[in-house]
Amino acid sequence: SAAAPAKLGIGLILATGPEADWDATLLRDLDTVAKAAPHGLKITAKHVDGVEGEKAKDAMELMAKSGKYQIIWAHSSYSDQVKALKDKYPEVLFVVVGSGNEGLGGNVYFDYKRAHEPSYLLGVLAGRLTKTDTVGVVGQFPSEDVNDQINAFFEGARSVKADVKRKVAFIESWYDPAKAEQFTNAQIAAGADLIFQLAGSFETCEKASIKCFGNYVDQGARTPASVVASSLISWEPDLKWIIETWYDHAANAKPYDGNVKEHWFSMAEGGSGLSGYHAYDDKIPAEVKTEIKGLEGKIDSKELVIPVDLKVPVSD
Amino acid sequence: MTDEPVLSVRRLTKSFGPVRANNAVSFDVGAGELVCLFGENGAGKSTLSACLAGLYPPDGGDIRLGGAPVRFASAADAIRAGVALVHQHFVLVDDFTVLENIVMGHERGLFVRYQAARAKLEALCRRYDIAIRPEARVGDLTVGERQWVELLKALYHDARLLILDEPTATLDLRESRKLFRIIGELKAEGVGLILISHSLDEVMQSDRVVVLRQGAVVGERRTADTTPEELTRLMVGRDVARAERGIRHAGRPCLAVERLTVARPGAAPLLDEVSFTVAEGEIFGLAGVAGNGQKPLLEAIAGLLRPTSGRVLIDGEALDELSVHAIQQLGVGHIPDDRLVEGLVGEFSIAENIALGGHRDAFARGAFIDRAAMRAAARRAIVDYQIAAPSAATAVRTLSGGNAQRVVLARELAAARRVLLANQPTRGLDVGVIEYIHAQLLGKRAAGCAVILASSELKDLITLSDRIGVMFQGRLMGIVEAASASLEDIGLLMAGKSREAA
Amino acid sequence: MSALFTPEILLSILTASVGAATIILFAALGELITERAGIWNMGVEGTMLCGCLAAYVVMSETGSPAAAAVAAVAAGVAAGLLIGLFTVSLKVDHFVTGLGFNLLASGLTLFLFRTYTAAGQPAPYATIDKLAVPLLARLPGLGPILFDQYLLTYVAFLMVPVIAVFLGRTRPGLECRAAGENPEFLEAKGISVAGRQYGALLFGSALTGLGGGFMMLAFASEFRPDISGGRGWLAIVAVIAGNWRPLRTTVAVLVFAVLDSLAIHAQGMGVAIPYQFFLMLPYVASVVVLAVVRSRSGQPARLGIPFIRS
Amino acid sequence: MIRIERRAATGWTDRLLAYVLAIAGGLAASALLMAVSGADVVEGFSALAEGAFGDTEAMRQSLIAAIPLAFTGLATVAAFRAGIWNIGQEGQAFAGAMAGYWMSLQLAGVPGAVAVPLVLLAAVAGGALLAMLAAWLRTRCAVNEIISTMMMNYVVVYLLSYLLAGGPWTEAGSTAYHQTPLIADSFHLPALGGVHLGAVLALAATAGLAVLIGRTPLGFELRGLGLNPTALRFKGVDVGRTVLAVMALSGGLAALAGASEVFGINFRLRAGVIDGLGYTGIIVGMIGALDPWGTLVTALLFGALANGALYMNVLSDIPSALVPAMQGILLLFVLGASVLVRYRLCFRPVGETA
Ligand SMILES: Nc1ncnc2c1ncn2[C@@H]1O[C@H](COP(=O)(O)OP(=O)(O)OP(=O)(O)O)[C@@H](O)[C@H]1O
Ligand SMILES: Nc1ncnc2c1ncn2[C@@H]1O[C@H](COP(=O)(O)OP(=O)(O)OP(=O)(O)O)[C@@H](O)[C@H]1O
Ligand SMILES: [Mg+2]
Ligand SMILES: [Mg+2]
Repeated sequence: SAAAPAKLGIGLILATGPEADWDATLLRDLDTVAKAAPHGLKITAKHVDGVEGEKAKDAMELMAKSGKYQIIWAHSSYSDQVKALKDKYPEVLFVVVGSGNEGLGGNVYFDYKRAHEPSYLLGVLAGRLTKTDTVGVVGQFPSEDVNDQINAFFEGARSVKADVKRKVAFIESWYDPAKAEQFTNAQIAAGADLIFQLAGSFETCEKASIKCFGNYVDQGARTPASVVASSLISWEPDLKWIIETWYDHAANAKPYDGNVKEHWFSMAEGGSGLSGYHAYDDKIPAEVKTEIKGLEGKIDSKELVIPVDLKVPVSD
Repeated sequence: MTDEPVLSVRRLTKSFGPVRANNAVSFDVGAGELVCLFGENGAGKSTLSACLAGLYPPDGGDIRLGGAPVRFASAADAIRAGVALVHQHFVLVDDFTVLENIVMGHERGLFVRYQAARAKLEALCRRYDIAIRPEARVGDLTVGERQWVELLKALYHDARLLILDEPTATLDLRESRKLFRIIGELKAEGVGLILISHSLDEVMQSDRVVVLRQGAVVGERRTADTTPEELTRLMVGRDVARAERGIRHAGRPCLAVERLTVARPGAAPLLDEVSFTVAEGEIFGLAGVAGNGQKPLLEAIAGLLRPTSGRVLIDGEALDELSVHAIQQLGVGHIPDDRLVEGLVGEFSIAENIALGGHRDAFARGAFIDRAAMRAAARRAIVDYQIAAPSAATAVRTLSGGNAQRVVLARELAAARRVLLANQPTRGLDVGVIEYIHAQLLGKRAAGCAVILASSELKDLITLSDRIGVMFQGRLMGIVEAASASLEDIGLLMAGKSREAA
Repeated sequence: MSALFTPEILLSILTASVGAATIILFAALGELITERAGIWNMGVEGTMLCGCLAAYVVMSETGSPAAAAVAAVAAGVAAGLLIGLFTVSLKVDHFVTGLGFNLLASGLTLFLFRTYTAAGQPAPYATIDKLAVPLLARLPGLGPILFDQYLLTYVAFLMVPVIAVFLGRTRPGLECRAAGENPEFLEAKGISVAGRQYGALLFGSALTGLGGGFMMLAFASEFRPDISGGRGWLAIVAVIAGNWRPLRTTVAVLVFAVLDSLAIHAQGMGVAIPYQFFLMLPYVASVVVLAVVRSRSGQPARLGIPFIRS
Repeated sequence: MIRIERRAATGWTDRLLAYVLAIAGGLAASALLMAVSGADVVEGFSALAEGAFGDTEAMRQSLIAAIPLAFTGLATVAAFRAGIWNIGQEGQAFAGAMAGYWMSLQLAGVPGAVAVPLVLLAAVAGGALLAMLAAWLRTRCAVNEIISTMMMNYVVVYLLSYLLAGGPWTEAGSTAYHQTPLIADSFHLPALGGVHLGAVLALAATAGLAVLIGRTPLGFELRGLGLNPTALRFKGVDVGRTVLAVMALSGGLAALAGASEVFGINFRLRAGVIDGLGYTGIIVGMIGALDPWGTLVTALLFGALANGALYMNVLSDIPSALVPAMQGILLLFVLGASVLVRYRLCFRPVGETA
């Protein structure tokens, strides 16, 4: 077998940039993984952000050609571009992430992130806490890895209060705080007293004295006044999986065998999770906290399976 | 009054690239003296006045005011030194009121003292008998009224030297007389005046005439010691023959206008039941104080204004639904009165302006523009109309006012095979070429064209026309035979008094 | 749809529109003055973005909204200076200068933001609170809409008559307008065209920067790339739609904001229309409104034409 | 005192020199920024140069990046020369891509030789129709075209969003992300030497537009319209119809930008595919002095700059955010150079008359 490699270069292709939680969490977890140095590897990473389509392809090809990057992690829908490169650079391990991709097999791995399980738990929390029996979601764009979270959230809410009214709005922008505030206020005016806030307008909830939930990162740690809890994502299992796969290939000559159907790590596997309650810890009734804890256990033990529902959600 | 002249110019020179617009020009203007600058189109008169008013820095030479040498860095310097210029092409803000146009630059503090300014302006208007509302928006005024605003602007700050660049080109006879009354008063006050005019009648009312040719002074005469003929000879370097009307060839009716009306919502109609016919080989003069419907009449015939009722026929055929282009195809030429806005595309070359309108017909070959034909036509026009321009590719924007007008004339006279609509065709032209244009108009007449000629020059109308229609407030007050018409008759009709009443 | 017209929702629609309109109103008034002086400034979006970043950094550092607002104004002025250098002094085409400036501002603010946050992003600051006018705010109906708003909202709306009076009644206002209508005229009066145009541009850009700063202070507790989100363009549209007049421009801004707010609220109503059509509504409606309402164009005659002394 | 005077004419060597100086100046300013941010300037610039014209592959990429800019640039030339401020190139490009995609759905199974021209035709028609709507609003309802074209940009983008996320073009049962399924091979623009047909079309469009503006009656009217529409009306030109024709031309050209992106390189329609091409196209057309050939050259330069910037981003340690800032700086320097080309700066003490 080949000599054990000592170095690993990872090239990241980001559609947005470190300001977006989707990308920021990846950079954060990559840092953690690199520090842990699996197999004693010295892991270096470089990211290129704000590239799409042909530009993304050119960037990936430059990375592949330079020989500095053994893994190219395309953190958005880039499978068209990867398809054009995968056979030209058979030693490079490509990863495509999230919705809009297709599994290509071979040296291309198809990673996915599902946060629907913690979103379901947030929904249950919402169902228990709502007084108006109306809960809302303010999202950015409807894509399938967002829809699954929203649908699971409502599913959770209805599991404890069957007649909860749902309000959904998409602001059609990745970040527009003024718009997000308007959409949030619109839902508040329509009666929502709990909002799953994917567009980041937590302060609006605070000013209106209503509660909200965050996603991807622990928003309650940054804006404790309004955020009850957040659904979290972690890329550590994903990164470890890919790095292990690459290492097996590089050190033990195990052929690449990329997955064709998307692969995601469940809450039990550490791919996602529920944050703590921060300031709300002592404001949430104990029995509700216990209920959530129990449900979390049931999901982890597969006793409770949260369905993945990709439909574009709509308001009641 | 001192012996020192108000203005004394020595060897003033100004060039635009290769064009030497002023070449070592020297002359004086005394206090209370009216000096006329007389010269062909493009002789450099406007350039000279612009240099005197601080708008252009001269390339060389001296300017003295009251004996003291001056050097203006800007027009403001000139204004402060007491030099006021009434521009040939108005420099006014259309979107401002008359008052705003006038006070601009005279105010200091944060708020404009409109009360005081209005009082001063109204006093000026009363004193010189000028009827302009201070609150009127300049863009809504007629060309003639704007001329008065320009003059008021100059009068507003008690100038000691007043330069008038072709002020009468846009005024009618009555208003011109008023202007000369005002000039008389200013002279009495000791103001030095420079007047630029192409009208010999006006030139002859001055004290002294300075004749310019190709940028240089070719002669200076005391008006009392000279004759119009001598001045003309000095200016063009030859004698000018007056065009003869010749015998009238009475032809078939060619152009008929029937009860033509153009109404406006909420205002008096632009045209009110106008009817007349013009025969082949006839020149139909159109007289009237500016703004009484002459322009809309010509535009309605040309298809630019849609009549509310009534119709126009050419050779018996109604123009009702025809487009402007289709009407031009019938052989209608139209010389609009605002050459720069309506007649020409300033950035286009002479050749392109000559082709304008014919670019899909005479100057097209297949799917393309026939550039050779366009250039050839332009070169012909330059020769025939003596257009002072380096080449057919010269942008019309750089031509002097009169030369630009010649481009329009060349194009429209060629286009007019059946009907020629001419609004102030000789405005701003020098005597030399006016006679040429008159000959051309008579030539069109001889060739069987129906010509409508609107002009503020009543004398020209009487000499050129066969019949003269007089307009007042959109109505045709009456038609007189030119041969037997008197200035007085026409004047009465122009004032809105019908012949029966007169 | 009838659910839209409950009192609570109507109130929410109108209150939200006044707040959101403030951002655009600042920029629109700034652009109005600039355009009346003849500068067709297409760099509103970039200028606003500069104001956003400046306000964000200063707010994060000092926590003082006043200092942040001043910083936003200063950033706007700096942007105006650069745009003026090109349009007024160098006579570069106004359109391309503005568009080029937008590209620069988008890149530069991102670069500066990342440089600033390289060592970790500061915690989000608290956005400013509304300031109810005593008594008036309690008027039924209009009170909360008009008198329970941000301090800067009152400032923006007070700027409307101030600018109308400035343009219509004062000497510098008259001179600015002359610069936009007929700069030769101004020049002939010995008044510096460049001086008036710089003045208008700097003042206008300061307002635009303040609009960006207001957005950061009132709505966003963190900066993001291109956070201005196209509002600069809407400001330009509002000036044209307002026929270059202060009051009408304000009306245009408000009409757009109300339509936008209406569409936003309608999305939560569970109407069976895809939400994208609601998002389109304000854009379609404003064109339809303009097609119906007509008046003589108040466009400054020499807008966008670099003035070159002959 | 500095005075600016219009130059009578400039030779192409002067022009070239001015632009070379400007780019040098822009690079120097960028270098300063790089040095301040602690990056390796030499490394950065060599990556930039490599990406702009390092090898044939880089040049191919630059060329591909230039194609859509050439189209939106030409669209700008057509409209702006006529004094019509069409700033809806982006929406028109999207409309073109959408119309082309719609046509491709109708033509399933039709061989490429027939399908590709029809798709392109549909795209041009789509962009032209959208632009003509703005022209119609301008001539009939006096709606300023800046407003209508800008508003239509938003409307088109939302419409596409609907079609892709929930509407009929949403890819069923897949993990769609605001995109259509892949477009069948028969609709792909054929590639010639590694570059898709769009390059040839752009060249043809440039030549065609140059001839149209300079040599044909419509071009004559187009130029006249931009200079003095009143004089045109007096000479019998139907101004409304000319505006309609010009906008159709402009919209059709912009549409080709969208079509060539979708059918030449991306092979599916997605929401972000044309972002920013519109405004950049306006800049390209303006720096190209609203001249078709000048615009083509500018588009090529912009393509090279974009590709060089990408190389710089990937191959050097320059902070990625610095790259767009640097592009902005270069742009402003080039704009400054265009002044030197058109005007002469005269340094002269106040009041002195030479
Ligand atoms: N800005 C300019 N650029 C280039 N040439 C010019 C410019 N202004 C005037 N000229 C040229 O200078 C010469 C003198 O022009 P000017 O306008 O002074 O003539 P003018 O005597 O006033 O003629 P007119 O009687 O027709 O008004 C003309 O040949 C004209 O073409
Ligand atoms: N018709 C006009 N033409 C030119 N300038 C004008 C006109 N109307 C107003 N202005 C200038 O613009 C300034 C603002 O005017 P005004 O206060 O009337 O604006 P507004 O109230 O927004 O307009 P409106 O009431 O017509 O909607 C004025 O003070 C004025 O001098
Ligand atoms: Mg003259
Ligand atoms: Mg008003």
